[in-house]
Amino acid sequence: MNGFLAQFTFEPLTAVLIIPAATAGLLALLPSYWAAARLNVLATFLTLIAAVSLLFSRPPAGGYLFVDDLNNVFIVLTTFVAFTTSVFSASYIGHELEIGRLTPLHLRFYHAMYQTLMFAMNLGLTANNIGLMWVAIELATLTTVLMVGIYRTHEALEAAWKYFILGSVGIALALFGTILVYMAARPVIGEGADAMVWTTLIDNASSFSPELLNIAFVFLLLGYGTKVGLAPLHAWLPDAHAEGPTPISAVLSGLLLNVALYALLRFKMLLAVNPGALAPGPLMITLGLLSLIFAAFMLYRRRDIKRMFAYSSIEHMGIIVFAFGMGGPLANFAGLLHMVMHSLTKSAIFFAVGHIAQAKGTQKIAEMGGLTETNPVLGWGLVLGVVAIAGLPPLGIFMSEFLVVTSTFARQPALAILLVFGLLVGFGALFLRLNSIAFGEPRGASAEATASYVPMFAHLALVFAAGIYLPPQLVIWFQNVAKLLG
Amino acid sequence: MVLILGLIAQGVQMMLVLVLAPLLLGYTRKLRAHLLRRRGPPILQPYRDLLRLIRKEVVLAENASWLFRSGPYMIFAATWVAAALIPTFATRLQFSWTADLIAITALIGSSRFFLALVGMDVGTSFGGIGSSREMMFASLAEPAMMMIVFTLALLAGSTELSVVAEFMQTNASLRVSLGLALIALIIVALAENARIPVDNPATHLELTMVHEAMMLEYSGRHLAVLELASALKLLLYLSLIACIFIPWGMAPAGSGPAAYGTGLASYLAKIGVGGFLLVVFETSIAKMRVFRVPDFLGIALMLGLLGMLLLFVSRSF
Amino acid sequence: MPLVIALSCVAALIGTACLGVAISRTRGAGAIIYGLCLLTSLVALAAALTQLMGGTSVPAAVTLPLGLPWLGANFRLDMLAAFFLVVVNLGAAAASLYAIGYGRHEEAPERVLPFYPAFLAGMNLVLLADDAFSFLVSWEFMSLSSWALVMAHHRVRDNVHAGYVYLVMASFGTLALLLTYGLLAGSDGSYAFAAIRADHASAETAAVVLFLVLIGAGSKAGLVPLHVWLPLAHPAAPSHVSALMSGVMTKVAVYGFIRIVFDLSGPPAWWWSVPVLLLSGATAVMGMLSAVLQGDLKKLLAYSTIENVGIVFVGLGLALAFKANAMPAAAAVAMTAALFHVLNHSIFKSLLFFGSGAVLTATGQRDMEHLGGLIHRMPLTAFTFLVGCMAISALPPLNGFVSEWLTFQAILLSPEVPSWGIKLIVPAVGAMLALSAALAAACFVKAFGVTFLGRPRSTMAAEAQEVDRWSLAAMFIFASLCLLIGIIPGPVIDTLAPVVNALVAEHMPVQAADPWLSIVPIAESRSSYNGLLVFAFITVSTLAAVEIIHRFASRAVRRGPAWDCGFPDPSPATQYTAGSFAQPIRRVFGEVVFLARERVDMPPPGDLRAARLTVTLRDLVWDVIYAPVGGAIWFAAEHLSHLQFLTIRKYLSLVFALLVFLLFFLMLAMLVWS
Amino acid sequence: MNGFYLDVAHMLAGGMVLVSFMLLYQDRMFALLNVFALHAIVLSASVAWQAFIQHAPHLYVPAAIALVLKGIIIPVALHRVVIRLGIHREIETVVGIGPTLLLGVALVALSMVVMLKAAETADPLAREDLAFALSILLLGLLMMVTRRNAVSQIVGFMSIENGLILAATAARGMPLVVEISVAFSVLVAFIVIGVFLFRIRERFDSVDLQALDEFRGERR
Repeated sequence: MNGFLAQFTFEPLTAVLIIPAATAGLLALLPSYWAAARLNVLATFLTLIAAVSLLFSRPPAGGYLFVDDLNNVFIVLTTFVAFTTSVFSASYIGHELEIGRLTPLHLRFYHAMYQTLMFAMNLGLTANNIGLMWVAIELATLTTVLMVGIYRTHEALEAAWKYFILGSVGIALALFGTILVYMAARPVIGEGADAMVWTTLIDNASSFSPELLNIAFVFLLLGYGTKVGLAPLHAWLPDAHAEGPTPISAVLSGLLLNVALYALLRFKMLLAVNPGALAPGPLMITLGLLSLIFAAFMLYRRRDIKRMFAYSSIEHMGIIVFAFGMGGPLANFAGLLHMVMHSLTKSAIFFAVGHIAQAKGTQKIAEMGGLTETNPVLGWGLVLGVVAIAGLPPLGIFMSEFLVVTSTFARQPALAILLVFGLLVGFGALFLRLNSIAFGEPRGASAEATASYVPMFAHLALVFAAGIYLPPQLVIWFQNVAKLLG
Repeated sequence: MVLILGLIAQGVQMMLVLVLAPLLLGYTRKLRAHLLRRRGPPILQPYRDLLRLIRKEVVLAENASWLFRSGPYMIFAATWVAAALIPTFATRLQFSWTADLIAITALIGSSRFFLALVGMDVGTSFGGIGSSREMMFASLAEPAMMMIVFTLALLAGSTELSVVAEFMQTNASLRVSLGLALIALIIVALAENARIPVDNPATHLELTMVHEAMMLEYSGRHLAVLELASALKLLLYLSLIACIFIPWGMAPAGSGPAAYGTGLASYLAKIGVGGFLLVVFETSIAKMRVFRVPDFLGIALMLGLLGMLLLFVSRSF
Repeated sequence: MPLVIALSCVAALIGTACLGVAISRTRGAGAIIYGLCLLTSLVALAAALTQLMGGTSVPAAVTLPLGLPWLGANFRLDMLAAFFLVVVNLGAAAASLYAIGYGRHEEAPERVLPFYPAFLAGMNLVLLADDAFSFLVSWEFMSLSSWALVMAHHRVRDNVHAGYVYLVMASFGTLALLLTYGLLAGSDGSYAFAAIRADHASAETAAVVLFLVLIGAGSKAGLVPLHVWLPLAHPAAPSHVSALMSGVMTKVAVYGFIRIVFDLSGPPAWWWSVPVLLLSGATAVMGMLSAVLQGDLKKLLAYSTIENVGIVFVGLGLALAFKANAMPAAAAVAMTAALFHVLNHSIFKSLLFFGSGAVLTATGQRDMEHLGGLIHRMPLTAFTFLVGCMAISALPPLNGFVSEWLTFQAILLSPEVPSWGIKLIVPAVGAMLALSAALAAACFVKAFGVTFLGRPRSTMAAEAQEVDRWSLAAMFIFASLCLLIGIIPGPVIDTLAPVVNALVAEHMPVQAADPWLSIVPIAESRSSYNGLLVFAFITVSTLAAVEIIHRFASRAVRRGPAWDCGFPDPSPATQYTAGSFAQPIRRVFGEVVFLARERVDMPPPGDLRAARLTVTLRDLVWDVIYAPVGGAIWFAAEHLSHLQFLTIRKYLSLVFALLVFLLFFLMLAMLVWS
Repeated sequence: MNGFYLDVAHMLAGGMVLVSFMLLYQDRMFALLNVFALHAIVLSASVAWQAFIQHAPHLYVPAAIALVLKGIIIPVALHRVVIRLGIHREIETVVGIGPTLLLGVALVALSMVVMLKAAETADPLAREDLAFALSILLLGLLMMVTRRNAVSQIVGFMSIENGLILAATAARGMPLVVEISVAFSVLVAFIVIGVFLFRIRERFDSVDLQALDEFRGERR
């Protein structure tokens, strides 16, 4: 316990955790929606600053918390998207209050949960203890369950219920995996907390029992893979995205999936170090490809716009997991880049979709049409977002897909062909729907959207810039991470 | 000096084909009439017709465009140039390298292109029928012609007619490909000149017309120019067959007037025989239905392709 | 230096695109944007020409710190790129000039103005790119911006469909190219072209590369059976964009093919030319047959683009065959023919699309069945369109003939090739080429005849007005280029020499040395052609004929009703229509190729019902390839979609099954290991 | 001495597997809840025994939680819920009980082989406990998969948890066990499920998940 507290003397790292936690408490007490939304933005902004400052002053690894190149990527990304989402949320949730979908009490709950979620995710990312990581991810899951169900409609409750049950089973599996890792580590490191500290684990992983590690990885893959949304463990994901408030969809797709992925990567690194263990690559490749192709096909028959983009998240998680499964400096770099780009793009898309759904008063694709005509800014924003998510240049995702496909084709042509097949099928579906949403004769209600476009275009601008130019510092950083990942 | 002589020889050839063309027409008509046991018009009748047409006033349709009025001259010019570029009495005339066999084919194509266009200009149904069918025939006849060109070019190693003729003069031997090419060329020539069995040059029955239908709206000098162009085209094809398949007697490059004289005599003889054979063929066969023509031309295309394939393959032995 | 200028032009175009976003809704924005594009294209054209004419053999290269970080964005201007830059910027300049006038009629300028400069920039960048990443980014950027232009008139249902098919096919092609570069670059990811050039791919790799390039570049160029998007997308865009897409963008695809196959993937194997030749022959014939049967003017032009791409690829295929068999002189002829045709087609196809755009502006119609008689109302447009029709039908003395003639000459050189396969294929390809050339003439007689000649078939056509001066200027410039290049092709061939030399290590004899400006591919005894003299002869004999006949002939001209065998019908509906014009050809070819069926519904005597003739055509490529693929995807999507509706228990079962499977797998693995 | 400790631990853990089978065997709701209470009690005993032999007094906390919460409170609460909501007293199965049991035996065999083989280096007690825990986990999952009623699925899920806590306590010296067991069992199993059951009750007449599944977001 002392060690745990001792961590909090390190400044930025502490701030990243303390600010959301404290704000969560504050928000739970704050009755005014207006003030709460602004406080929310402020808190996420401060967290972002703290996260960025982690880049410059990095504390040494402690028993419970630590920061290295790998999780720093995730932390900065998380806090950034959390910040922009809170800006988006301020304008979005206000509208929900106006039309009476949510009450002020709900909103208080919502804001508090938002910060709790941020805290949980940051804790999961900075945890140096695999048990703590598990607890944090579990907490993040529970908060999102509550937020998904916040509308209390049949569909929302059903989605939350489904998410909850499947998530809990995932959590259970992950815990068993964590215990097994501890069991594997104990004979080498000795009893006690040290055997769960990741930095110690990775140093000694080469002498762990490979068989135990293998079994542990199977459980962790299934457990955290459920959170990542890998097919066939994905079932909660589309409904949770579709039925929850849109900011939560953005956070789920943009962040929570990443956090689970991060956990998976940490354990993958353990296995990679151990010579006797099963190579985790093929397993991840298989699940990645399966998710990609499955989600690509699922995109075709979607009638709900948010559910469609949720499937697109599954697709991209598939690509990312595939890339990390392939391994090697190029593929790892590509996977990391893809993850960042996907987070930015997908949350931007959800921002657009949220406003579109508010303007049209529905989430049904059939009742939208000709958006570039009726709401040009939103329409073109969506077009740009879909163009980006479909992997077209000059936006960032193209770069990562380029690297994944080319590096794979040189090594495993058959896999690359499957990958390309999945990409193409998904591409076809996305544009089929985009055509009917953004173009053609206008359909459905055409209310003016009162929206803040800044977060959406900020994300898209970043994605665009990344597609053309990556700063060398960032590249070196990512390359280090890619090396870390092996 | 050499240049001037060359230019003169070339000029003579140009004029020769122009003068000879109506004569050939008159000759074939006369022959045909004889074979049909009629007396027939005098041999020089085509010249008279042309003169008479030229003197007549032009009746233009109200909505005829500038293309309609200038078309006949372009058709005539393209045909004339093509005809003048085919060696008749001598090979390697001054400008014989201007256009090879492919270009000559394309020149004929140009005149056909314009003919089909002017057929559509006034906007009558007969004009359209003629153009449409003419282009359909051409779409088969032209590839067939190209196949023939290819066959000859592969054999002689050149698409220059003079070179081909010289090659045939010296290296003549019976070859299957050549036979196939000859038959194909005859078929193409019949189709291109709107002769029986593809078309009937003498018909004025509306629904069977192809060539005539396109010229239906023409009168006066325009018609005269078009008629002359048709006559030139007939001569062109006969000259072509003569030049390629019976090249003997043609004067070689740079030879004196005597050689040119024998060349001319042999040329006239060849055209005479060719015209005779044409008439005999025409009188012994009936005209086909329009949609039998593609099969007929298809045979030419197949023969041409076969001839070319045989050559391609035999080259390696 | 030219490279820097070209890159600055690209930057300027991108800037113009941004400007387009900003000002597109203001008045006069079109003139500003298109004017800027025109200027930029002219500068780029000049730069490319200096490189091509007087450039050094060592190409300039520049690396910018963009794109893939460890690679940078590499750009290089060699002779091949310079030639294609000329083609692109020539077309772009003319299209911009045309659009200054044409663009005024645009209903939704905000959907055109921002994307037009971006499209130009994309095409230029593809040509300059010197690494796989920059190439693909530019390539797909080009597709994307042109997609946006295709979607400009998105309220038309067909356009949305066209845009969809286009983008999916473009993406398919790009992914194929992505795989190509993946193979060429190897697992260490050496994406720079210099590195790819340096290590030659193995034979198997090269074979796959060829296959993938045929898909990647071929789908963009419109090779059958990857052409389906082209006749949908090209006509859907505004006409100046159609001109660019058909005339220029397909050429960029050709560039991609040449770059990869002739430059990057090492020495060709003997059989490489076989698939290329087969596909190109099929493309030429299929494209033209479809074009003949079209009633939509712009669709007809788009199909004819497919044919011309086929002709270009015949040249490229022959060049491959010759190159593989160490016949550089012959390869030079074939390559020159292909590149020459690239240039020619970009000119006359743009010209024709300009003309169709003029017709569209004047009448609001693309359907030829509603046009007719425009030669009276729009004489200048009609004239330039006629020149374009003649050029594309390969009639001497215009430019189209020269390149087809060269292609035929290349075909005639092929018996020297030792390989049997090629020996058998080339004659067939020659026949297909000849067939398509003949059909092209029929097609453009129809296009011109039905659109411009005859009597107007609708009031819009009857009241058409000649288009503005900018458009006319663009059309006249291209029409004169058609003639100019047609009568003096020698300098063009000489200009192409360094390009060809770089690709097949040999070039055609220097044409400037030939007397009378004639062109001689190999030797004068083999073949020669003199466009200038043909032109002179035709002109002289036309003038002579006119002069002589007018001297002797009666000058009397009387206007009267059309004769029409004595049965003139006042209704313009009795004219031959586009459909009826194509009927004989449809009956000859269509029954096989398109399974064309005619059904006549003739009422019995006494019945006053109108008789009906219905014709059904089937697009076999679509029916046999695309429809089943689409159906399969839809089927799979439909059936997988049930997975969205399972109960939680069933989802859990999936998790459970996966867990048990993996554990079982582990158990097996452990038992086997121990 | 050691042998005796081990035997008892072994017996208790094995007992849990046995009780898991009993859970699978039940076809009446109340019986199921009773057996689940037994499951929790055996877990509690097992954890307490571990606390004793590992000299780890903090492990008595999870033991107590298991006993009080899962052995008494939750079964009673569920019992009342079933009565109050008028839930069917019979358990609907997907696969018959016999085949389920057979499947369960196969799963236990699988987990034994996998675990015993894998954890050769671990001490025998932990090894066997891990194997039993895995068996319990798989059996719990099997129960969730083969039972249609929400209550039995919840019970299945809680038996998975029990297995996990068994594994966690068997892993000698594992930190955070108490926290995990507290967080997991209390928070997850009861409160949230309770909240949801309540809400579902509010909206629907049944917690039967199939009825809930009728309301699909996207069914045509």
